[in-house]
Amino acid sequence: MSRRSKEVSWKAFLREESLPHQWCAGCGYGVILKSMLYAFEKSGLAPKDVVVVTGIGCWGKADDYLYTNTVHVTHGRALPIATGIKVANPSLKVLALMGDGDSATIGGNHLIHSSRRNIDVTAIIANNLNYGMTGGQYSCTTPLDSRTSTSWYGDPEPALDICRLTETAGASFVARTTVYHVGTIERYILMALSHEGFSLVEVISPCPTYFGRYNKMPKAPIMLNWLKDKAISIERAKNLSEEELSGAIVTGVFADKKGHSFLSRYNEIQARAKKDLEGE
Amino acid sequence: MSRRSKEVSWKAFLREESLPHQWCAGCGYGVILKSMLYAFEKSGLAPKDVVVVTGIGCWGKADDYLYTNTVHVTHGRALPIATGIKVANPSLKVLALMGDGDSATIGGNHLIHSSRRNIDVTAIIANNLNYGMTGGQYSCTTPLDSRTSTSWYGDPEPALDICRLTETAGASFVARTTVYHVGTIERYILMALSHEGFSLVEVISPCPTYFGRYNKMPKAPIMLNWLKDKAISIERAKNLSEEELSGAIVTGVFADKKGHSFLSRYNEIQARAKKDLEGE
Amino acid sequence: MTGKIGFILGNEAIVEGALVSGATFFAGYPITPSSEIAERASRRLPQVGGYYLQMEDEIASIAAIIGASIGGAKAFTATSGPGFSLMQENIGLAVMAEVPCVIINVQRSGPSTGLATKPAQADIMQARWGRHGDHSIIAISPSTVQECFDLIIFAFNVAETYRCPVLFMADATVGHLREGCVLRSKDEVEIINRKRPPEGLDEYYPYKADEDLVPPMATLGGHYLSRFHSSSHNEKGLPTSSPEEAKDLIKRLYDKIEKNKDKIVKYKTFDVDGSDYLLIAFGGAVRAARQAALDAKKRGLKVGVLQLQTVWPFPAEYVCELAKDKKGVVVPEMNMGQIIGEVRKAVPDAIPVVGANRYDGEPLAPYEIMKALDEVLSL
Amino acid sequence: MTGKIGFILGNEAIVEGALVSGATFFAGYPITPSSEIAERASRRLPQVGGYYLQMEDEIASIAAIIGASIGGAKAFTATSGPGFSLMQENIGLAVMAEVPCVIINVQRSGPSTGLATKPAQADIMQARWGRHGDHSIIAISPSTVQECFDLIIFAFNVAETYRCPVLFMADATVGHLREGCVLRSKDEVEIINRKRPPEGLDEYYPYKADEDLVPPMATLGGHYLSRFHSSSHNEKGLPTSSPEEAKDLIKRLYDKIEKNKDKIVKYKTFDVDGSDYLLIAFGGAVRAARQAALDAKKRGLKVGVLQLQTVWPFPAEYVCELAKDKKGVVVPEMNMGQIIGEVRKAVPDAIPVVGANRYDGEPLAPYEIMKALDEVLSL
Amino acid sequence: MKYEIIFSGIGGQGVILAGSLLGEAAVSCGLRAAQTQAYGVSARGGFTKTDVIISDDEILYPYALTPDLIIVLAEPALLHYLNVSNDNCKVIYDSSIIDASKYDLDKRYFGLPIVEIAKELGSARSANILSLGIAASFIVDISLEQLDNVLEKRFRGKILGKNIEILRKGIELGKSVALTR
Amino acid sequence: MKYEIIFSGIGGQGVILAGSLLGEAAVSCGLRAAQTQAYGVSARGGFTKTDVIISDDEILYPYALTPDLIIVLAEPALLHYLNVSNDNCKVIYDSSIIDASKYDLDKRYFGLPIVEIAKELGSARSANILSLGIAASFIVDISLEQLDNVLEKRFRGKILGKNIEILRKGIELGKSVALTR
Amino acid sequence: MAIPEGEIMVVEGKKFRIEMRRDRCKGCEICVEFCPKKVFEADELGRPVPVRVDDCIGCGACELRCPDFAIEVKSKGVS
Amino acid sequence: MAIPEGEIMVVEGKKFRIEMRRDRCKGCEICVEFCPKKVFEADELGRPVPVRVDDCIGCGACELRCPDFAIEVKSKGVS
Ligand SMILES: Cc1ncc(C[n+]2csc(CCOP(=O)(O)OP(=O)(O)O)c2C)c(N)n1
Ligand SMILES: Cc1ncc(C[n+]2csc(CCOP(=O)(O)OP(=O)(O)O)c2C)c(N)n1
Ligand code: SF4
Ligand code: SF4
Ligand code: SF4
Ligand code: SF4
Repeated sequence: MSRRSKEVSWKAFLREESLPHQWCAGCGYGVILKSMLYAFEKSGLAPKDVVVVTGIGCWGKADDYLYTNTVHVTHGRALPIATGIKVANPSLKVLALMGDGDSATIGGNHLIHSSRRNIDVTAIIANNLNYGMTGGQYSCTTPLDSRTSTSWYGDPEPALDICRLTETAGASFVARTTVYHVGTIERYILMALSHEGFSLVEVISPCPTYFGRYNKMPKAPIMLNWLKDKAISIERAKNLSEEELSGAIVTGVFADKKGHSFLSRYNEIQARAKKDLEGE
Repeated sequence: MSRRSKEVSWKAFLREESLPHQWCAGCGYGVILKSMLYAFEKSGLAPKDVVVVTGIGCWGKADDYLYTNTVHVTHGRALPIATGIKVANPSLKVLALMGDGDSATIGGNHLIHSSRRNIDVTAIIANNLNYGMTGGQYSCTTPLDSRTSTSWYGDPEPALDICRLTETAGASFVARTTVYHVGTIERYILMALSHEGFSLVEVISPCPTYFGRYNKMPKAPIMLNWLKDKAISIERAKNLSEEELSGAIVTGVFADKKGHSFLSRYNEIQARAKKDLEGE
Repeated sequence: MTGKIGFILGNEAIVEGALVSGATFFAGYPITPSSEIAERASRRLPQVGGYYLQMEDEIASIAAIIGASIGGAKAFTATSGPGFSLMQENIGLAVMAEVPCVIINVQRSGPSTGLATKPAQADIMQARWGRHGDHSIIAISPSTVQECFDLIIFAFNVAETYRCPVLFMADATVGHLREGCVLRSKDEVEIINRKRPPEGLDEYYPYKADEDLVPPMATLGGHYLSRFHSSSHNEKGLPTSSPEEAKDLIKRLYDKIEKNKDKIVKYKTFDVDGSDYLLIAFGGAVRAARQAALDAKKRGLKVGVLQLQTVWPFPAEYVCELAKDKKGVVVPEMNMGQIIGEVRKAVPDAIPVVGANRYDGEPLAPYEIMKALDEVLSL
Repeated sequence: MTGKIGFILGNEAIVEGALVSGATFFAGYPITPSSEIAERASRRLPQVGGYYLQMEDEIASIAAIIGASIGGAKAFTATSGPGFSLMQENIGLAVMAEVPCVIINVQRSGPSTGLATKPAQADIMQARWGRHGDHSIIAISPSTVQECFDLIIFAFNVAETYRCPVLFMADATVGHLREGCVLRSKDEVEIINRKRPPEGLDEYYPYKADEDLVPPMATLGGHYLSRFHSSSHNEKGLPTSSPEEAKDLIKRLYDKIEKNKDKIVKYKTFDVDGSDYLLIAFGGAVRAARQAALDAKKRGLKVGVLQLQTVWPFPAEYVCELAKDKKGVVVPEMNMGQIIGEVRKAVPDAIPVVGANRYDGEPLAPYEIMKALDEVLSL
Repeated sequence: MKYEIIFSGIGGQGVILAGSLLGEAAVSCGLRAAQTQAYGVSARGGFTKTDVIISDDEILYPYALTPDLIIVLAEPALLHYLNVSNDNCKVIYDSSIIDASKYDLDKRYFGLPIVEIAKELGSARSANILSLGIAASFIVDISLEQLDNVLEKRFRGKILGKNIEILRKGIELGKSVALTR
Repeated sequence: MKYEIIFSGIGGQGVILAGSLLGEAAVSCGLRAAQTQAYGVSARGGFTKTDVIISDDEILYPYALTPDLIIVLAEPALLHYLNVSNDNCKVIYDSSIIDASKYDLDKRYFGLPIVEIAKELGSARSANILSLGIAASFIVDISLEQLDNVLEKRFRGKILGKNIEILRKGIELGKSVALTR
Repeated sequence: MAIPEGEIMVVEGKKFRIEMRRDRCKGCEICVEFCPKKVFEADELGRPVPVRVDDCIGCGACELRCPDFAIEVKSKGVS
Repeated sequence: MAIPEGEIMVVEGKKFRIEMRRDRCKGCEICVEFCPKKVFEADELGRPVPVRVDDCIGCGACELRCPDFAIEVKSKGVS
């Protein structure tokens, strides 16, 4: 269905001339990208109001396909760079697009401290359960015992739950869904975009080329069905034991708290400082 | 009371010739150090079995006062270094001594991933709520709105709860106490030392020189009484609302899970790998 | 604060100078001996509507100032050796993405944790070569509290002019020195702001350079869409793997510094005309050098001093010009001999070049330079 | 795997060589073009009872190998430019605390993210100067797959001998090259293990050096207590702020490399005797250089090649010796000209030194070296 | 004796594997071999190529400067090799997926329906093994036995059998082209 | 005119503050001043010192090479200054907390019960301000007015009043020592 | 055969029109799998063809799920 | 007055002996504050003196809480 365009059409945010994109056949990133564009359309934002900061990774290539302001940075550092942009220019809508490796493995420290600071930035984490860009090595989100190009005998490290971690660290909007549950991606991103404070949407995405191939799911449809099977809504999850939840992908909104973003707090600091200066 | 010495006396772990130590009058670190020595004594460990890795910070100077193997490293990196030591030499008891800045601000990424990995290392975090070594700047654990040498108008960033965060990230033993509750320090450290997997003891400690002075508690006794007043046991905390808990220091054992340490998991990997080699 | 004289620390003068430059954003992580910069910035910036961010580490700090600069602010950070080492990767990002910003390193004694409270000048080669990949870089070094103030303004100006990171290589002898300092006001100094693209372009190419090799930088959120990129990219800011485009980019980034050297290199000379010997120094060592030159004068020697306020790009041609008729050159440094390598490359083989070095955490003393001068005399 | 010939990637040969060296611990974070090292290490190490740790980033990776080495293992990591930049601080720690380990940098085109899949040699000056504080460093560079295997063993040997980090500066042309490689067995190569203190000492001083300037390293958990320290420390491994002790330490750390240069510097020469011209190259560029020398021979020119297998410490004296009677020197590098600076310092002013440089992500070709040679001929 | 051979195509076609198998077989036959590869966004369908140099002497420069044979399995690859300088170079392209009529190709260029033949023999994905056979046929010093050996190391069961068959077909094809040399 | 003055003691005694106040007053009087400080584990009771150079000309080297006056407020500091080379240097130590009898001090060394006097005047913690007064008395070009000014900038209320009084006492004491010059 | 860039394959059904940018399609077969009416079938190269376009109910699942911006489903009422 | 290194001040009470390493004591007054029997009093320089040592019940709080390894409380039965 072509989209109802009340505001700027989603196509205005898309660099169509850069298509076909460089993601593999069946990669979920195209779906996340499109959902984000839909959310942009609905948000009422114009391309010039939007700054997309991307890290390094397959998902980090998303900026190639965008007509917004784009900032393609170093691996793991999208969040502190987005922080600087937002603080210097609070009128902009600043997003940080990161893979799971980018955001939570190498970038884990920025993730927790951005959450704690409750900085007014939206993080969109595409979690393909491994490092796509560098050839399918395991990541901090790779399920325990999975096979990857660096865990031939199974990954000995348990996976990190990005949503629970960032919620604990203080992020005020946190939601997770999967590429299978395509409609919710747009919905959560839209909620994140209108949120004040740190907002994070994690989307579990199929990487048939690596994670899928190494784990007997070489084709995208198989992976999507796997995501469907693994997903449990957060409401349902509440009544399940840790054991029943093991290996599950819990989806839904983990946190949605209002007020006290970093910028609102810093406004107070500036007010106090100005008083201090006058009192000097 | 002089200590009952069944095993190696705690004094055998202490470099008495380095006393008086360099910590300020009333600094809680001497108490934590002594409690750790008591725990060593009770643990039945000998100095040569113990490796203490220290980061940079006031607490990071603890190795100066120890007769164990000591490794004084760079700021924030005690945990991955301890990880390397332990994996290379699993028969050693490896501790990482870190301040709050060292462990959770600059070292936050290693903290969550060490937790997740459940690496067989004991972290002893002395949390003085600010950076002592560099002159009392705020840290990620500084309570919101506190005054420090870099937050003249109040710290605009909420504090991180190290115990909740590491528990969420997967640490299998997590406990918190304060220097006021001196007896529990030894007890928790002893529990941590006998734990398999990643164990962490956080001790909130008075820094009268900086945090205290900037926040109207210039003397150690005042700070200790403040710690006493702020502390709420985890059992009691369960029945309190978030609001009632705001500003409180929740103490007690947050996690104590058995099994599946990194090393035990890696043993399985090696077994599979050897089979693979034979099958080659 | 107009033109008033303060008796302040070099580190404090740096902050005051930055404020006069128009800096409104500082992000940092405390470290001795730079922490007074953070401390003063934390107090002063919110007073003027600016922002002090204390980040989780130095990587986040440099990242945040890069972001803030992209966002439109003049931004700076301050650190010392260990933090400077951690910042290297993202200094490279600022080079590649062409983001103006100022990174202050108040040097202390290394390697590693070293003597954390003691001065050194041993990160000056790191300033040039600390990050991967080919590029040139600008590094400026103050020797007085007044220069902390004046040269940080210059640092912001060149960063803005050339759309690049500028390294401000102070050291603990200057950062922790209190001196009288004229705190000039905005009207008393030249302030340069980044070049903006003209209005009304059909399409703005974020990496299309003008003749000065510097591309105008659009206002984020303004009329044009901006693109910033850490990979090899074309003029549009889109990634490219074309060898030609990659080469053109690297070459331009290099040339925009090297070919504008004239305007970037700032130095001072003292009694060089007609002198027989030359002392070449930068930063804190200049103080000892000038004292030594004075002491030498008392001994009847004619000794000039060249102070490199800009250390990188290194003014090799000028050094050669100045040195070529001298009987000898001494290079005093608070390190094992770093810039002396550049001096050796610049100066004809025939002229003896001797170092006066100290690397035990204590400030270099005039008598040590005198000793080196005696060595040259004996050659 | 005794002496069998494999047709393998340079990156794979590095792992096989490391295993033969006795390495049992790898910690890393994947990055192109080094990832095959991690991948093979992850498969091979647990087969032999060793450990592959994939850390959260490169900082943790270098930290973990430092820890593992302290714990008693031979340990290594592999990365490329961005990761190498992140490792700098803790390479300094390994220098200061004297922890043997091997850091592999499979160089790719920079700066910053650059051309992530394409080769370069532009981190070689960074290898020397990438971290803060005075120190010397060892860097070794392979030009064939066989050298990946042989020289990584040499790298482990010198790391163990001198209790220091060794940088193994490969590049994507070699790391991603497949060639026949003799996979020598342990018995066929010399393997050096770290020096241990004698038994029965009253007290073991962890930083008290022998005459070779290297302190014996006790087995952790063995008879003696060990201390490792990142700050300036005395022989006992206790921190000191005494200028004398600080100076002695820095000087010893420097000298243990520089004064043992003879044993650390490894090079190869091809047709240098009686040649008129000299090509000086390291790593991947050697292949083009040797081809160019051969092509030049066909043109009747006498061109020798010096391959620096050890790049740091730089064998300035030897280069000078070899070059001083030549008519000209060409330095082919896959960068804008880095090692050429050292060559220029080493070679008398009178002898022309010209670079043959490529920095567009493509491998340097013999004809480009020939062009540089022609330039020298025309001088 | 020295051969410079290039296998080219797009990511996923296995051209690099073909190159490495050829090199490995050469080394097994006591020759020297070097194989380089251009990485790009190869896993994602971009242009890929591998240079294989085979010689009985030390191989200095490991990239093909004057290729003797170029095998082209996709159109984007052909674009790279429209202007080969070496007069004696043969360029064999897959005529079943490349419409070469729009290019002005001289007699060094040969079309062979590589994918089609591979498909007929049971596996379109083995076009790279067919190419390996074609290339191997040009190098007299590489024995069929060693080629079989490297295939045996890489593949098992049914696929191995197929590939051994396809390899032979490739050699046959190659010889037919070589005749025109 | 050039003076090199050193204030020394242990962390927490405020010697650095004394130095910076002196420098500031000098600058306010139109002189040049430079003040350096040795950082150590100063906040934790270690040796601290500050060099103050005051001159009517440009100050090149900012460290005291031939000090004119050294004020010593703690024994660890005295140990640093037992062998001062400058013949004209005065070393004034706090005799109320340093037992100097064990050292063989020449006539350049003077004991003054600094802490005791400060205590008598109401604040042992103001020993540094007393020292400031002593030092200031040696430099004719620094006016009392500017010294008061810098104190007023730093302190408020009762403490300010006390310090102004203590400062004067210091100057007085200093003059009495200067007489022996 | 290579598919010319920008060429759009339009397949008209009774109620809906499916427009396919085959130059963008990579043959992941997601549309084949997830179309509730099984409108698509993969051709020999794995590329989907809307063979049962008349069955299309215009749910838009294929458009939404296609990662490659290759499908648009248009109601025949609208242009 | 500087306190000579290593000198131990021993104060004998009825049941307990308090040994103080005054060269280590920094005068934080923790022992003064937290002794349940208020055995200690700070001298003019803020350094604690066990003035009411006879009241000592041997609870060890001061020893445990002293951050500076400066106090040991010994039962007089034991040596
Ligand atoms: C400092 C640094 N380390 C490593 C790399 C190599 N690298 C590039 S992307 C990547 C991980 C990609 O994984 P993820 O972030 O999950 O993104 P994906 O590619 O899976 O979308 C790595 C390790 C790098 N570019 N920089
Ligand atoms: C990379 C790096 N950054 C900064 C510093 C400076 N530094 C030393 S200790 C410290 C923080 C100390 O705080 P914490 O870890 O909480 O320990 P504390 O001193 O409070 O015990 C800092 C920022 C450093 N040494 N290295
Ligand atoms: S490698 Fe995986 S994540 Fe990357 S583009 Fe391919 S399918 Fe997507
Ligand atoms: S500064 Fe604070 S943490 Fe550091 S020693 Fe002093 S009281 Fe303790
Ligand atoms: S979902 Fe899209 S890309 Fe995938 S097969 Fe269908 S039309 Fe092609
Ligand atoms: S607790 Fe210890 S350091 Fe503190 S006053 Fe008592 S004896 Fe002294």
